[in-house]
Amino acid sequence: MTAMQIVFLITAVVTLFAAFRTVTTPNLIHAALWLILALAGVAVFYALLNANFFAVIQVVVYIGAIAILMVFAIMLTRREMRDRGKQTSGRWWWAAILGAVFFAGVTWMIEAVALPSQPTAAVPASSIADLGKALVNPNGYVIPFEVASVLLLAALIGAVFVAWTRHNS
Amino acid sequence: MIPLNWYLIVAAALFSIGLYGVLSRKNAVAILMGVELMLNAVNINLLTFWRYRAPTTTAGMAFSVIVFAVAAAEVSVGLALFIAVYRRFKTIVTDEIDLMKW
Amino acid sequence: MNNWLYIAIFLFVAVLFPTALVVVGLLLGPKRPNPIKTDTYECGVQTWGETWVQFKIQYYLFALVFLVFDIEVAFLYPWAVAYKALPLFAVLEGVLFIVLLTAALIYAWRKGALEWS
Amino acid sequence: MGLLSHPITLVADWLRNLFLGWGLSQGLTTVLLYLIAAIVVASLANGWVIFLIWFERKIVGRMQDRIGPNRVGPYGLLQPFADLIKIITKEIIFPDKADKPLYVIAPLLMDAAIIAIWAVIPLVPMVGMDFNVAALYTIAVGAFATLGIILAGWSSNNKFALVSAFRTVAQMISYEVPTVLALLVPVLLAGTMSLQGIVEAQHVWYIVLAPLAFLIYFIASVAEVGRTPFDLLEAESEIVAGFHIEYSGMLFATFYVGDFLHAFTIGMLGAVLFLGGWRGPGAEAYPILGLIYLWIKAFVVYFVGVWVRGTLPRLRIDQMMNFCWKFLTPLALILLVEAAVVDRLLLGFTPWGRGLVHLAINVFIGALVIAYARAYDNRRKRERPLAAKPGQYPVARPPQPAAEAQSD
Repeated sequence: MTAMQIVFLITAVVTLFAAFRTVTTPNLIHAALWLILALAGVAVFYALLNANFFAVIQVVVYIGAIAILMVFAIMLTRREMRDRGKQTSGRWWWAAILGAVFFAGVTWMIEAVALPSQPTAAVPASSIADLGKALVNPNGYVIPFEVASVLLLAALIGAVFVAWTRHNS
Repeated sequence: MIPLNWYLIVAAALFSIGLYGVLSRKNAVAILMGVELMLNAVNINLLTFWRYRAPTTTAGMAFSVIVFAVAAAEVSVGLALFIAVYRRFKTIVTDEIDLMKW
Repeated sequence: MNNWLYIAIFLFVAVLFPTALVVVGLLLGPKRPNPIKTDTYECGVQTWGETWVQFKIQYYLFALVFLVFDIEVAFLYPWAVAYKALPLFAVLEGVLFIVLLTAALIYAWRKGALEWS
Repeated sequence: MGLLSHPITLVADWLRNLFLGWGLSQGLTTVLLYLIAAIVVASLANGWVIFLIWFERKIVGRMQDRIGPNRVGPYGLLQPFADLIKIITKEIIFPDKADKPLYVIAPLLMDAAIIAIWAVIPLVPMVGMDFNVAALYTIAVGAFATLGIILAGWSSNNKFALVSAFRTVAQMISYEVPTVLALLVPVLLAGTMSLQGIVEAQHVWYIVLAPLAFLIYFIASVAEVGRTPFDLLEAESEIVAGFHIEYSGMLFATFYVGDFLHAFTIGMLGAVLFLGGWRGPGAEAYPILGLIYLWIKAFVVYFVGVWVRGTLPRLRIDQMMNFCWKFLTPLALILLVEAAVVDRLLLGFTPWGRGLVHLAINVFIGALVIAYARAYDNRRKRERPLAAKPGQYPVARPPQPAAEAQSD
């Protein structure tokens, strides 16, 4: 077992535990903080995969923006912050069974297929520049690139339109 | 090196936990958190396959960038809807939003 | 990988420094709590009501516009890194992206989402 | 291979051989070397803060016609040490209603996030890491500082703390937008996100190529740190002390130290991104000179920050938000487009030719912006003239004490 594998296993345990707490903690603010820990764990996975750019983007976008947005939304939609009572619906065991079955099925599938344990090649040093080129390459991903910006524009317009009413301020 | 299937199994576990959260939670924001976990699991898979099968190409990276954008759009509109719903019903517990039940 | 190793070690040291100082502070400082000292500090006035009160929507709207601009990082930084090798046409595609982003800003502005109060 | 020309490589090699000589494995030796490097850099940063605290208090004191610290040691130089000893022996109070684990984690997280920025700063030429996403990394660790503030406000279980934390976070994330956009300009001009690479690409300092982007970066960073004139979050007169109202002893000091360190760190980043980092005469031959150059440049940027702090009054929160979203952000977007389009058209130019064209266009844009701001100001004055006539105070004055009974 190499050092990398040990790091991986520790990260996996922390991430999965944090994810588990995210979906089970009654206190929503705590759930959001556990979510942040889980997202940070995913960033470590990206670092282990040599996807430096994505490790950093994961932190900037998910922890720096999405998690903050969630904390704001939680604070905006509670009359009182301490959550009382049950937070799970009555059919939670259904969900648990479904999740377990899904996990078992996928694991069985993964184990059934022969997967390589070594990457085919090293990540080229220019991978970020390559990504940049591909995103604006007419034969590459220029349509998704521009559609993504339209999507973000639409999302902002929609969200501001829905959330913002003048009399509410 | 770390075997490829380790990543896949962790991602599957993360996805299952997210799925459980989406299905079992009552609060809408908590449901969205479950969705975030699922999206992250998908992204781990995309980048893992990129790293192990095609690190010299850009497809995996481009896909995950788009997933980031979609996740952000989903969160911003979703939370805005919850806030609008909260303003109308004074709750975002999904069981209690039952105007369209019948 | 070595870069990440250094950063991981540096993060560890970065956490260690303030932690060590706080631990020293905990060891050296007195510990004499009493109900008045550990009460919530509000200038001596009795606290009233729940602390975790509801906030105004404005915070959310700022965070929302911020989120859209934050995602742009994921697209524009690779574009900027590749910039030197791009033809003019590809540069203009990036500029189009920025223009659409500006349109988002202008919408939020005109809609009044950027007004405090 | 003299001690002067390669001091860091020399020491590193010596240590590496020493550790290997003890029979340690190659991997462990690397870890130990990195650990030593990290401790040295972090101690440098933290030790420097002690001086900065004295310097800033002294300078701001002089600017505001006070003497500043002058009792402990010559010129009050030992004052920070006295403060440190005092605060380290103070009681750390844990409020009853606080969420204790989070209450402790919050200041540590914030301070660690700021120290962590130093991991990627290229202190000297050649040595140090060439981390290919370093520029974004500085933004990413900032996210943890924001998180620390939310945690501090929320876990304190105090209305003032929570309100302040939310204001602070709204301010920090708002000003992160122009920061990120302004940071994109040097990345675009250098074609890399590695800070070492950005420094190496600056044959002409980027302050020449992008002076307005530097200004935006500087202003937005100062606002992110939350210093005067952007210190609403700890406006003593409004919300007591801000998000750290419940904190005391060393936990409070952690916030305080983090604030000073952050101020200098943005000076450091400004120097690396726009002022050529370690570049200077003879820096390549003698790396130590590079460190000194970088330090001086960072100190100059930091000093301007202190100067602004000592001079300007505090802004109102709506003014601050307007300034960010309706002035800095659009301007940063325009500058980004300008840099992208113009630099493409200047492909064949020499570095200085490129620099001068960029400078001319920046000056032009700057002049336009100033003209627009003037016009806007005049229009606003016409539409909403001040109630007071010339010679009178434009603000409401308290009623003149006709009788002594008014005062209490």
